[in-house]
Amino acid sequence: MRKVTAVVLTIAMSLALAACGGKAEDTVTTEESGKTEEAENYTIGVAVDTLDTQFWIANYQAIKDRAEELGNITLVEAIASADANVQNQQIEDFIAQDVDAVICMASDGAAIAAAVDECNEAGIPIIMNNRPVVEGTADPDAQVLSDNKQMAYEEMKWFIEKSKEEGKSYKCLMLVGNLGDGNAVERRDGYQAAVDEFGEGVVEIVLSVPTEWDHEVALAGLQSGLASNPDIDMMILPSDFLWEPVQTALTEVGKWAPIGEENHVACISFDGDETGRQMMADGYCWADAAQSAALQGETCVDTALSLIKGESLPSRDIKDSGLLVTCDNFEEVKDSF
Amino acid sequence: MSTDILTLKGIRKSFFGTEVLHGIDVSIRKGTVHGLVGENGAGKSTLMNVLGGVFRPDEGEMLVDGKPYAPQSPKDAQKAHIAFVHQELNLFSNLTVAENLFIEDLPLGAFQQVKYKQMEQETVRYLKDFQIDVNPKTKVENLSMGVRQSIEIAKALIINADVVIFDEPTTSLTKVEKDQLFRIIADLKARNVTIIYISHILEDVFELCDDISVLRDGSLITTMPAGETNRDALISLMVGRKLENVYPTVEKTIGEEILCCKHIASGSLVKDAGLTLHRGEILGVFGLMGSGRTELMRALFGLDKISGGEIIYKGKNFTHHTPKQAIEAGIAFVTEDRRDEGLLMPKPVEENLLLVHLPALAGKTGVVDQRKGEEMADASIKALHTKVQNKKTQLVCNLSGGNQQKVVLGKWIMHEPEVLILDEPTRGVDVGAKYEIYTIIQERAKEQSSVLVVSSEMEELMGICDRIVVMSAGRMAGEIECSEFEQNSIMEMALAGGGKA
Amino acid sequence: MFLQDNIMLFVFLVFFICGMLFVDKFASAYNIKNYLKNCAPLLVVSTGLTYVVLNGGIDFSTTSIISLGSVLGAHLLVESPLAGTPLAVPLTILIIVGIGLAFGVVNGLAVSRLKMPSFVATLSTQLIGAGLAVWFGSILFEGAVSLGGLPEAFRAIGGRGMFWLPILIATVIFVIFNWMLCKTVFGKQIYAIGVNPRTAEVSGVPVKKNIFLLFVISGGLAGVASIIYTAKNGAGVPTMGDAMFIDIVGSVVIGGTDPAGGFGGVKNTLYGVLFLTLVSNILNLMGIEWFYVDLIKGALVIAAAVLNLIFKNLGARGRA
Amino acid sequence: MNEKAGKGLQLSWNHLYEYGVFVIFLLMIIVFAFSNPHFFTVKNAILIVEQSSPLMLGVCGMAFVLMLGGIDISAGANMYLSAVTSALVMQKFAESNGPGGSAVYLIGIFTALLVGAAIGLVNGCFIVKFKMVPFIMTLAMTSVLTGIGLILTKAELLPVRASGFQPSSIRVGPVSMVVVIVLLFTVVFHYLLKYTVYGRQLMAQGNNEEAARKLGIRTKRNAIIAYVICGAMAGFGGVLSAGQVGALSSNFAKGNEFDIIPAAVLGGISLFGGKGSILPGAVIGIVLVNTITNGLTMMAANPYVYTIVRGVIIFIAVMLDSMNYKGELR
Repeated sequence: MRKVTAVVLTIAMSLALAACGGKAEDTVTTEESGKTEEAENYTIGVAVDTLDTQFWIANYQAIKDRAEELGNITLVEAIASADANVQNQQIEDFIAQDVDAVICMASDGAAIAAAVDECNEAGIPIIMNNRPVVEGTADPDAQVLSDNKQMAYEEMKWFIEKSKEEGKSYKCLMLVGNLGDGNAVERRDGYQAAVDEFGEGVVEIVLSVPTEWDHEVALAGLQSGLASNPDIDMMILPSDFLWEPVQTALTEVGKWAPIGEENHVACISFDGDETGRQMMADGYCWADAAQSAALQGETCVDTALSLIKGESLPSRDIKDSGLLVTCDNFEEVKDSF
Repeated sequence: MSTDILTLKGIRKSFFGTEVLHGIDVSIRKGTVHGLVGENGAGKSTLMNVLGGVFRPDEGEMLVDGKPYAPQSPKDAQKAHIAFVHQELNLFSNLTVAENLFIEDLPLGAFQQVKYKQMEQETVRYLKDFQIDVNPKTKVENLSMGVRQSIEIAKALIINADVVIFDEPTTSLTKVEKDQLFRIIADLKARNVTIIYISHILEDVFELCDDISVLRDGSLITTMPAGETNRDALISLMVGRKLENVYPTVEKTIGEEILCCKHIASGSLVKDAGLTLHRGEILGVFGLMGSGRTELMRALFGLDKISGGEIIYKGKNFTHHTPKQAIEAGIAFVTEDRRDEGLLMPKPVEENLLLVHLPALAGKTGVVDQRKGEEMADASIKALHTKVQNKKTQLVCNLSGGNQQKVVLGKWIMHEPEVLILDEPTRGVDVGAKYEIYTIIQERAKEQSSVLVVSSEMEELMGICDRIVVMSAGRMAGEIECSEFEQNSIMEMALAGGGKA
Repeated sequence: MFLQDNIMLFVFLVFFICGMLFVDKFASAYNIKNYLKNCAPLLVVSTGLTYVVLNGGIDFSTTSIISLGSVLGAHLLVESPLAGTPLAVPLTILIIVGIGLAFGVVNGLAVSRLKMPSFVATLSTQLIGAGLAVWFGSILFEGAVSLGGLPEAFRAIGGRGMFWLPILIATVIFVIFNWMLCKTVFGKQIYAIGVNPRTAEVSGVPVKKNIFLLFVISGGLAGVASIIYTAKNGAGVPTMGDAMFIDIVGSVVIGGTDPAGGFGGVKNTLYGVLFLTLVSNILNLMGIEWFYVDLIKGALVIAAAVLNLIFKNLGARGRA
Repeated sequence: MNEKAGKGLQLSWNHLYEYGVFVIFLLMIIVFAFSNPHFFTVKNAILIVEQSSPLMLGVCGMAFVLMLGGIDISAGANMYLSAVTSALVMQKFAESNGPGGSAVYLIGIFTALLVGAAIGLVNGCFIVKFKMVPFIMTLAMTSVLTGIGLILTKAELLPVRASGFQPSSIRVGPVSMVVVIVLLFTVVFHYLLKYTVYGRQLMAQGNNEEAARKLGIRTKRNAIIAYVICGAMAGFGGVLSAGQVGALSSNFAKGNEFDIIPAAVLGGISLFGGKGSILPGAVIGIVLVNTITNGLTMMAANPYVYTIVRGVIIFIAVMLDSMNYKGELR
């Protein structure tokens, strides 16, 4: 019989706690409103997906530096290692800790909607950092985004005009990021739109290889793709994160050579992080749509502050138009990104 | 020339409190074939396991060539050049013949690598001694029993054994393989190797052995040269015990026939068996190792498939059924191996007792009536005088042999079976508990349920059964009514089948 | 005996009280509600796994049942012709549980009839399920990997608005399957099979049939858990279940069920779920990175398994 | 002697099993060859061997554990942690005296072997000394090892090529150094398993542990050594694979154990112990697993189809392996 009592005890206890929890509800809200007047200090929860790319490392560092600079912000961090379910739990725990705002790099554009709803209910502003929520599934308080589609479109358009001047035509292999990430989908659509519009007879996308933002999947796809279409002489990288597998795959087939050399494969990339800058400097990369990680990081913190203070924003989405770095203008702009 | 290579003095050994060997003294002359005979459970295998280092004797000492010999493990026995060819051979079926022969100390080259060529040549040489030309590279799993046994014997030679012990070697051999085994033994004897030959087939013993020792109920009766005795004298020595312990008897009437099975064939051991069983009757089934008694019981209960013959149970054809159907029809089966097939060792007594009766306790709803279950468990413990402090917490593995057997019996009797099959019900049980088990059996018979008792202890069968059927080599070798019970004739029937292969 | 059976309950209570006292913000109503909401689906799937582990087996495919269920569920609720109709939510629930049961049937047949070891049989069905989940995702969701915008009625199951609903579902399932294990013939026979299947067979227990049913239960409950997880996250995510296996198997083993089979039960798994989710919650609140939590869970599973072995040997000290 | 008689029926099952896998393999190749002309070329064959060589080491190690009837699910996490540790060590070494040079290779490989072996030792001790169920222990170790790896790298990208560790860039004829090293080790381990005392005793122990112990074979010691070898090989494979990929992200080598174990089973190594060999079986197994990936990518099929196909093949291979298993259903 004693075992049965143990079971009943646990269930009764947890339900009782939930009930008494209900009463505690109202005390929490009153205590919170008192807080904003006397202490200026705010806590902001930062939900990170992964730190696998230089872009995210730079962006995350910028957030920390900005918070230190302002002085009155303490950060609470959580890394979700690309698991949407874990990220939602982490954001719920942020809310439990009464953070004043949440900056979130979404692991999955659709699943993050649940966390955004929780924040809305709790009255805590949530700012999407670089990765937007899937349209119509939820409405975050603000989104600091790169204008991926436009930047990819401009970059491809520049490359096609350049090729027309030099009278060259390319067979192109397009790498695609994780389709769950809105940015990857927008960049793919941007490049595709530019090729459809201007690329007639100049650039033909022969094969698109999914990478899942995973080096091993990218490398395997590249190796098999190059083996099945040996005549590929151009590549589109949706992020500088993919330079590692591209370099490995091209070296293996002996096509890793800077611009101008005979077996050079023309590459255009995105992000403009350290690796991208290095590739531009060494002459392997024609163009790189640079999104400034640091600028976006800082904008997130500033937007969060203004939302906490209740100021209204000009528009929900703050677009970072980024900077189109090409092999022509590299010398002039190379310090400004 | 033939001094004593091996002398055993006052060897005693007991398991879970019941003494199995009561002070054995025997000496075995060098270069001879020494037969060792006795009924099942007389202690033959236990004695040889003591000699082979598998068990350590509680008391007594052993001498090899006059030097004291106390093996702690089979390895020590091998160091003393004593080899043991077990009944169930422990060879590795996934390895080749050569590898099995040399597994203990493989011939090694410089980098610990196995010198295969040398090993295979030696294998061929050893096997050639026995006129066996099997390719040393073939895997043991593809070889017949006869060939495997010759490999086990060859292993004995590799450690150039002075003494080779054979434990019931011919049970699963064909005629051809048996003759070949005798040639090997004669050859070994020619090389002055001493052989200890355990078998219940007396013809083989007389054909091979120079001296014969008789074991009965754990003590050595006599040792004598083969020439000075004959088959009948040996049988009476083997079984010639005074029927001194008393068996409970009870007033009961034998009812009509409840179970009849004819020409049953199942697996490799049951060839053409049949028996009839009446209500309230206790039918004994006697037979020696390999006669197929246990296999027949497993076939009746539905554990093994029946390939021939039919079973009529309560008038209906009941040939093919599952254990579940047998239980629902009122048949119970107390298996020979208590630990692996009779009990849930790490579980408490009550859970074991209720295991069979669970479906009946639950009825249609599937919910087990806990209180009724506890009452029946208490009733069973009281009825069978099982010594248990707390049936809910005491684990079955902490009980004595006798009490464990009572739990198994209680488990089945709780289900009120009409036919109770018992396979070696009193093995490993102390004398006091044995008597209580016999009383339980008699009471069951009194309530008109019939009992089928399989046992190697002839005295036990003669004490409690109304009728005994004898099996030999998978066939029925005879039937004896209670009035004409006589030890020698029963053993005669049991041995009858032994001769023909 | 009471102590040995419920050791994990006491460990949980001690941790819970420490949490209340020392970890700030732990005691807030929001956090406790969240904590219980997170326990609910884990308890459902771990209860199913307990049945399989009691036979000394394992069921890897629970994670891919959760993923596949969430993908097809989201598709049915949002994109299929069925979407929007009042029939949508109940039918989707039936289909997701149906998927789980189907996996359970395949696993059950593989282990009981084809005699395959359960960890490889369920490993291959897990791979097939995971592959199907991501493949259907890429076909059905037109390019996007996951699909959000599930109807409110469905998301309520995940605790949106009615936080107690998933807890109620989990408690009902716990009570039913705990009762089934402790009180019914089938339940008691499971313990017998787990300890010694040959004795069970001789005693008339239908061993093959029961082992088959264990996997069907595990699959079905994984389906139910998929519904709660999908509703809680408000989206069909093809990789939903991937990182969950350490929590599922951890709750069963830490709770006190012996991975070699025959000992433990659904009650132990309740304690395991409560304790493991508590550890994650407290560590999150203390701001400890997620990968520390993973590490601690792995270590807890090993510690619990070793402790369990020591207890078992103590119990059977007199083993003959 | 009539030992041929009893083998009739049993012959067909074993042969069906041993050759069944190769038949599937040939069918696969034919289908892929038709779908894409570039598949059936020498260059592509070398690519497949190149891609499968790091995992081939893992399969060699796993063969020892499977021989005992055990299992090691922590192989993938072992590859990750060993690669991370050796990458960090190489990074430190490269900072102090410049990237490149053979010293980096020695240090990298040595560290990975050491870490891998240590993990194997922990697995072995808990499984053998504490009699823990192998797959529960190694499953829990997966979380522990991944956790440690993520703590060391703070979940950030860890460069490997930067510190000069590029084994695949050193060419030996048409093939990279990695393939040569791996084939060398595969032959050594095949030899260890088939021709040395340790290997034979392991096979005997896998077939019948009770009889082996009775014959005085040190079953506990052999079992622990098997887990150490499996760990060391997984570690070694991990660092070589890291060298190929160039950088370590947080999900490097995640799930590789579910490539290694099926490859061993497809190669004819039985899960019940005591059966199978490294050459040709396990090697064919891992090459088959990679051919499927390569072929499907060539057909531009959705890469997720690959996990389904692999799941189906494992199911069939293990079903055939369990055909004549008479023990308990677990």
